[in-house]
Parts: sequence; C-alpha cells; structure tokens
Amino acid sequence: MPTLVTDHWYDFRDLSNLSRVILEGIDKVAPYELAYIVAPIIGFVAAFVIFVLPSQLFVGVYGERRIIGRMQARKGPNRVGPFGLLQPVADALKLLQKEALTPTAADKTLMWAAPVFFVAPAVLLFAVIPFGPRMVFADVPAGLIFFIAVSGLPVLAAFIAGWSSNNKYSLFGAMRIVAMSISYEVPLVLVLLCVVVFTNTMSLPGIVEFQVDSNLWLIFMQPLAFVVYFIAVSAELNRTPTDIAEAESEIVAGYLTEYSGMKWGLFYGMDIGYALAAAAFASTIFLGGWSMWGLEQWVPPWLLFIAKTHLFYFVFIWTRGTLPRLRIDQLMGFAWKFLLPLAVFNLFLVSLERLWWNESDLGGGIVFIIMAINIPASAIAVYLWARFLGYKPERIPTRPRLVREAGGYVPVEDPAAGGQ
Amino acid sequence: MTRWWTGEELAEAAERLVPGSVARSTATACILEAEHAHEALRALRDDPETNFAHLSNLCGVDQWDRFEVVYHLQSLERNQVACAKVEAFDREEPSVASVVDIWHGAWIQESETYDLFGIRFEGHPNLQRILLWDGYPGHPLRKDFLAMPGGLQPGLNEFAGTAAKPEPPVRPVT
Amino acid sequence: MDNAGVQIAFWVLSILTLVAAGGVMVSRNLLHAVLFLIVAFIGVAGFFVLLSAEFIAMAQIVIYVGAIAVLILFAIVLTPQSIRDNSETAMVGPAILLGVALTAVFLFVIHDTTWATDATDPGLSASDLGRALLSTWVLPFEIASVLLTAALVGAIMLVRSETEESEDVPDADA
Amino acid sequence: MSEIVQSEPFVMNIGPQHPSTHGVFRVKATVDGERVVDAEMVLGYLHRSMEKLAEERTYTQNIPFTDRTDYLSSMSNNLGYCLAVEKLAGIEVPPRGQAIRVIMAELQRLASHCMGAGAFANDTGAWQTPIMWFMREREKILDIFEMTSGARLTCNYMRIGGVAFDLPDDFEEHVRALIGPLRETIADGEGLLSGNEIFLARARNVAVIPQELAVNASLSGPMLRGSGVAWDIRKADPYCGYEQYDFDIPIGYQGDAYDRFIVRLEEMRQSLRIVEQALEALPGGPHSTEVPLALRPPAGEAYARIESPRGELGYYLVSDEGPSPYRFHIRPPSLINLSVLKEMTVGGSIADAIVALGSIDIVVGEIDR
Repeated sequence: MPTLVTDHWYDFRDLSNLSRVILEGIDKVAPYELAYIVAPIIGFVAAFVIFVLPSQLFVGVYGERRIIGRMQARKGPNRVGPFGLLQPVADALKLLQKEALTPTAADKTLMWAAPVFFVAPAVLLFAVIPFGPRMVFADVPAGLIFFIAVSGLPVLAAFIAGWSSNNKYSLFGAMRIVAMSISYEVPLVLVLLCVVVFTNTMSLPGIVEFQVDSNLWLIFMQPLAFVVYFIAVSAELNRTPTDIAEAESEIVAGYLTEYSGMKWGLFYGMDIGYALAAAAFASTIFLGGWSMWGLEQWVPPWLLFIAKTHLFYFVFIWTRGTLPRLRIDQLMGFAWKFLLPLAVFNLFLVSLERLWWNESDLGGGIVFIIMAINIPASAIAVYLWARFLGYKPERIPTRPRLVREAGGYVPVEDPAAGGQ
Repeated sequence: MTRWWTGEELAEAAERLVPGSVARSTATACILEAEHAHEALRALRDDPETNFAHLSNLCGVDQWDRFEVVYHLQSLERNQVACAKVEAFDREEPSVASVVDIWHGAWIQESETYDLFGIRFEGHPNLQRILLWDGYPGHPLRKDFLAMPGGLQPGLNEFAGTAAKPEPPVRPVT
Repeated sequence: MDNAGVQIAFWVLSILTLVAAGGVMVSRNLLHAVLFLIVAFIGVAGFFVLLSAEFIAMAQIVIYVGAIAVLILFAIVLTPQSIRDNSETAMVGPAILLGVALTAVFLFVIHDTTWATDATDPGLSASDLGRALLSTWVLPFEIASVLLTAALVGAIMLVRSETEESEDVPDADA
Repeated sequence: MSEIVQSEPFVMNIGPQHPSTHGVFRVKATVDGERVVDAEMVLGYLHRSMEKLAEERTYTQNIPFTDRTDYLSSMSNNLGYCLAVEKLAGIEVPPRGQAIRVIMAELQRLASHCMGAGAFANDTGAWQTPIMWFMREREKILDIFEMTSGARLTCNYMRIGGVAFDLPDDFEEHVRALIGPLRETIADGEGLLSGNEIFLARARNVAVIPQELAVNASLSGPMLRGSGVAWDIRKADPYCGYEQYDFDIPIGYQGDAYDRFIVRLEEMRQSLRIVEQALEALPGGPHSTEVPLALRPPAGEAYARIESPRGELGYYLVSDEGPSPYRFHIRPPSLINLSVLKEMTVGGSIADAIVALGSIDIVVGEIDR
C-alpha cells in the first residue's frame, strides 16, 4: 500500500520522524550511549504527553465523571476551570495534601510499598503498544506475552495492599481480586492465544500489520474472542459489573479501605491507567490499532488509535453506569463454566480455520469467508452453551400481581390470582 | 373495614378457649391471667374464629403499681384487631411469659420492652438489651426514671458520682 | 556484555536478585519472604531479557510471579498458623548444611562448564518452542498436563463440601 | 473429605459505618469464607429515647418528635400520631383536611419509595444510577413539601384535628407537573433493572421469606406483600377516607428481594393514582378543626396504625387526662421487619446479606427512635 506519510520531521502524522531526527542529532554530537538514554525518555515523554496523561486526566477522571453524571441525570464536575476541566488537577492537589493514614496494626512497610508496586507495571504496559506505524517504544517480539505478564503484576500489589491493611474488608477484597484474576486470566489468555494462532505473530505491531493487510479487523474475524476478552478484562480490572474486589456496597472499598491521601490516589489513578492500557491493547488487537481502511493516510494514525482506545474505554464507563454487580460465586461460575469452554471452542475453531487458510489457495479474501463463518458460529455457540448450562430467561413476570381487596393469603403457585 | 374487638369480646373468646384465663376486661382490652396468658394467646392464634396470626404490636406500660404488657393481635384473614394485656406486679423483677414461640416477630419487641422496662420474658431465646448498652443503669421508660433535667438523672449516676435514687413523684394512676 | 547499558543492567539486576534472595532467607514474616521471592523472580526474568530470551522472561513472570507466587500467598493467608512468625526450628542446622553443599555443587558446575559466548542467536523464538514442545518433547509435555489436571481434580475433591455434592452441576447463573 | 481442609469462621462487622447499612446500624456477621453462618444485629446507635421524652411534652409538642423517627417519611409519621390522638380524644377531621392528609401521605410514600428502591438498586451494585434518577423525582416532591409546610424533610405539617396550614394556591399545578415525569422515571427504573439479567441473578431467590414466616414474624408493608400476602391497612382498615380512592394492592410471588423491589415500584404507581384522584376530588371547607393547644384527652388508651411506606406504623397512646401522654409507644415497622434478618441472611453470601438488608428498606431513626 503506498503511503503518503513522509519522512520529514514536521510530518506530524508520524511522530517517530521527529524522535529519529532528534536521536540522529544527538548521535552526531555525543557518544552513542547517550542516545540509549535519550530514546526511552523521548518515548516516555511522548507517550505520556500525547496519550497517557490527557487520557487519564480528561477521559479517565473528568470524562468518566461527566459521562456517568449524564447517565445519572446530574451535572458532574463543572466548577473548577472551564466546564470543570481542571477538576482532575484539583483532585490531585487535594489528595496530595490529604493525610495518608496508616492504621497502627497495619504492616507499614508493605502498606507503603503496595502503591509503588501498583504503579510501576502501568508505566511498563504502554511500552509495547504501537501508537502508529513506526511509533512503538519497544518492539518486543513477544509483546503480547509481555502485556499479559505485566498486567498480572498489579494483582499482587492489590493483594499486598489488602493484606497489609490488617482490615477484614481489605482482606476480603484482596482474596476476591486474586481469585478473580486467577479465574479470568485463563479465558483471557486463551482468547489471546486464538489471536496469536490466527495472526501467526506475537508482536503487537505484527498483529496490526496483519489487520491492515487483510483489510479486516480481528473483531469481525473473531467476535467471540472479543466478547470473552472484554468480559475477562473488565473482571481483571475490577470494572462494574465485576468490581467485587472493591464492591462499595458490600466490603466498603475492598483492598483500598484503609488507604487515603495520595496513596489512595495512586491506586485510583493507576486503576484508570490499567483500564486505558487494556483499552489500548484491545484496540490494537481487535480494532485494528492505528489503521482505519486508508484513513490513516490523512488523519494521524496515533489520533485514530487514541480515538479507538477512548471508544473502548467509553464502553467501560457505560457498563459502570448501568449494570448492577454480580456475586462472587456467580462470577467464578461464569468464568469457569461459561467463558472458558467458549474460549476453548473458539481456539478450536480458529485453529481449524488457520489450517484451512494455510492449505487453501484462496489468498487474502479468505478472511471474509472466515468472518461469514465466525460471526454466526459465535452467536450459535453462545446460545447453545447457555442452553446447555441450564440457563433460560426468567419466567416469573417483572410486574407484581395486583389484588383489589386486602385480607388473606394469595397462593404463590396460582398464576391466575392477580390480573396484570 | 377492620373490626376492633372490645375487651369483653376478647375476654369471651379467651374464656371459651382457655377457661379461667381472663382476669378482667376493660372497654378496649382484655387482661389475661399471667399464668394462663401464654396458653390463651396460643389458642387465640390457632382458633379459626379468632385467628390472630399476626402480632401487630407488643409494648409495656408502667402503671406505678404494676407493669402491663400490651399485645395488639391482628387477623389478616378475618380482618380484626384485639388488644390483650398481661400484668406483672413485682416492681423489682417483673416477669411474664415470652410469646416468641407463638409469634416469631415478638422477639425483637420483647427485647426492646425488656431493655426499656426491665420486664423479663421467660422463655425468650436471647433476651438482652438491644437499644441501650449492657450495664446501662436502670430502665428508662419506668416512671421512676426521670428524664427531665431538674430531677436527678439516675441514668447518669456513673458520671455524676451520686447514686441517690429519687422518690417517685405522685402521679395519678389509671 | 558489550555495552554500558547492558553492564549497568546486569549489575543492578544481580544486586536486586541477590538482596531479594537474602531477604527470603532472613525475613521473619512469611509474607515478606514471599514478596522478596517475587522480587527475586522478577530479577531472574530480567536476566533472561539480558540474554535475549524474551519469551522465557515473560513466561518466568507469568508463571512464577503471576501464578506460583500468588498460589504461595494464598496458601499462607489461608493457613491459620502461618501468618505468625517464621520461628526458629531445629531444622536450621541441616538447612545450612544443605545450602553449603548445594553452593559447592553449583560453584563446581559453574567452574567446570565451558561457557559458549559466541554471538549467534539462541533461536529461542516462540515458534521454535512450539515446534519443540509438539514434536520432540510431546510425550513429557502431555504427561505434565495430565499430571496438572490430576492435581486440579484432587484439589477440588479436597475442598469440596458435602452440601455441594448434591447440587445439580449445570447451572450457569447460580 | 471436607474435614481435611477446614476454614475458620470469623466475625465481620457490617456497620456501624458502612455504605450499605443506611445509617448507624451494625450487623455482626459470622462468616465462613464468603458464607454467612450467623448474623446478629446491634442497634441503638441512634437511640434518642423519644418515648420517654414524649411523656414530658404536650400532645401537640410531640408532633415534631414523630418527624424525627422515620426521617424519610415524616408526613406519614405525623399522620399516624395525629390519628392516634384523634382516636384517643374523639376528634373529627374535616373532609378537606383528610384529603390533604391523603395527598401528603401518598407523596411521602412516593418520596420514600424513591429512596428505598434506589438504595436497593445501589446495594445490588447498580452504581448510583437508579438512585440518582429516583432522587431527582424525590427532590421535586420535597420541593412540594417545602412549598406547603416550609420544611423538606421534617415537615411537621399534620396537626391534631387536621393539618397546619391550607394548601398554597399553586399546589395542584405543581403536583400535576410531577406526576407525568415520575411515571416515566418509574418506567425507566423498571426498564433498567427489572429485566436485567444481573439484577435478577442478584435479587431473585435471595432472602426468601415464605408467607407463613412473614405473617408469624409480624412483618408488614412491602415485606409482607412481597411474600404474597394481600394486606394493606389502607384497604383493610381505611383511615382518612382511603375507601373513596380506587387503587390496587401489589403482591409478590415468592417473597424474595426482587419481589419486594417490584412491589415498591408498583406501589409508587398506585400512589400516583391515589394522588390524582384526591386532587380531582379535593373538597372545600376548613382544613382543620379547632383543638385546644393543651389537649387533655379522656383517660384511656388508643392504638392507631397507618400504612407507612415501610409497613404498619402504629402509635399506642395511654392518657391519664393529663396534658401529655402517660405512655407513648411507636410500633416501628422497620424494627419489626428486621426480626427476620437472621432468617434472610444465614446461608447466603455477604453480598446476599447486603441485598437482604437493602430489601427491608430500614431507616435507622425509626429503628432506634
């Protein structure tokens, strides 16, 4: 595909030009070790200035509150700055000057260490995300595995936080989050394995290239994988309806119960960071990354990518604003009995298709045939498996019976007793 | 429309079900003999005519010379309400039979009555103070426990350091 | 070991891993010991990265940090006695003896091995690993998976309560 | 085999400071893992000894006390107390006063159920959205209360013999403007929750109370009706002329938390019907009868009860011809509905216990008084 993107440093459609120019300049005047040190700094600064910081502050904190405010028939933050846009800054300032309490009976070292453990992986996660065709900070061949590995670390930090607080609610939250992440990691990794089998690569830029080459996003080729990924990742990230680890109405704030001040702020901010990372990862893998059927020639690809990430994050916000929370045994059952078999089924299906693709000589058009097979197959699989597990839609009506006169008992079994 | 039984009607029904269980009756309530009260209340619940399956209200009244425990009984099927009373005369250790085994819902109201009046309910599964804390001095709804400032405050003895008990004020007894 | 960055990383990782491993030994609190162990695992994963074996490094983090450490943490928290201190036992002497012996063996092996330091790619990519696992080593691979499944079933049998055994299994939303 | 691997039950305090206890209320739950094996409630954090205080104040002075028992439905509390005093003293209320009382009591029921249904949804984890929708409507109702009585929460509006003031001129217009949006909000809330699979999974078959237990445990209000017992004091023992209005009693199917929720939603619809009818047929005339400020009812006793939003709210008064009641007892529906807490929670998980507690719709001011 011919590309319109040039190599000029001022071509903002590909920011890697700029950093390359800077690095080459440094290379000329300084020993080459300096470039090694400057390169990551440029990467981090770029990623943070362009993506992480604005997303976190204005989508994660401000946007989430505004959107949920809209859903809840209220205004949301609108006092600090224009339209309340400075609210995240005000929040951060407030948290900074707030006392970070530590209970006397807590394990103080671990309680201080937990937020640090929690923050570090969030920064690492963005290293492998391709923001544009050449805009990936670390093109690790096993980028997908890197992502899985690093996104498993915050669970440990949350566990440490919950355990060290020496609070029963915190311990409950800690146990729940570990149980949840262990359970949901299995279907999550299995559907990512489907992606790897299908695209034949484990590098994230490679997966994007695959989607660009086949002119079709993986969400259409593997809808089931996408659905399982979304559910599993929202469980891993403690987003509603699976936020049992910090279920406010049950265990107060779960593992964060004893945290306050900036220690809590780090957890809060990095929760959003992880959600954004998961959204970025999902848009890389399933939504075609920076590609948009040629539109990336005209619009900066990194903007497309950010838009997709925020779109995915909006779904998180949406579910949070509407859905009630499940119980822990229901969630465990859902992971092991429902998602896991579906993920295995999807792996089986995708492997077969990949074999067929390897053998056949249909060329690139085969992905459309696969799409035509997979979308109905996924729907049928979900439906049949739910039926097999004994699920049936609720039969009892959602409106109570109405009676005219008081007195006496209306038998439960008698459906004709009341009129609707 | 609910039929509100007079005391006489209830006395008649109770006497029919458990002979000798009625002490006397007033216009609104029927006072049951303490030793037969439990039996009579159970019979009133089970009898199809009275059918007082729902214990609407249970509370105590301090009448200076005696404590009354007031039961408002209710039948949902026959739509009627009656008021029964049981008296306890011992001022220091008043006690009546518990009706928790008849109406499950009585336990919380009996606990409350015990807490505020000091009336012991014999046979209550878990009789303890529910509104005030354990070790609270006295039972506040008794008439000799003064609430208003000006009088002594027996409830606050432990803070004031004076344990003097006031003379009961003279009030008309109905 | 050809440029400064790798050198610095090597020393940092070495110190981190060794200090963490020492922490595992001397820490009195079992939970702290496990956390030190996790840091040691992460350090070892760093070494794998330095050796250009990214896949092994990631697998090290996923398996050892993500799974095994969590399992140990679970075991510690769920076992009532072990939240307490990691107290002195009579096993200290033999353990030191064993440690010294192991160190001696390792030192001997390290000394005796001819370390190939040529710069060829070790070829440990994911596809190579996959091929190896499903062709040459397919039998041990399958045996290991059967063993793990058996362990899983055994664990479920151990913690399964009597009441749940009577329940109907296929119930998605229960 | 399970004796090999044993877990150790421990006590977990839900409350007194907990987002889901709706006040300072504490449940000492003994849990085995996530399963509740015993639940004991600890009350009294808000005990203000109202019954004792009322014995020192005149009958009229006691009306503000009743506001502060069930602070989410002060109008209903006023009404119950005034009915008891009127019954004790034999006072008649003019028709306009009765109609105003009915309107106010039903608006109060709407406001209270808005809170109850919303808070229940919040307890199931529907994070704030339903409760915010309902709170928006509740605000409008509270505005009407403010317009009428001068206060939003503790209205102190009913008087012995009628109501304190007549309705303001634009009252009817405001109430009519409220009814349509409130219907829509109820339908929205129902659409968001009633058919929601997650909500069903959380509330259906949770905290089931069979009919027999519901009656035997003296439950009342939506708790009793949710178990399928057709009992509503407005129908069974009409006060304030409720017999003139056309409405139905909603009853549930099997007595679980879900049934209680849908019963509350349907009750709101029925209340709207009553408000519409009462507005339509609002009679003229005085709003209150003249009652001496230092009322001395004849010696005797009276028990009057109304259907408050939480159930049967009874007032038992004993008079000794003095200016203040000799005995003043409130039958608090929240407290007595709590008597099945153990039956509802034991055996379920902690999350179920929260749902069970939310489905009772307790108000701690009324429990502790």
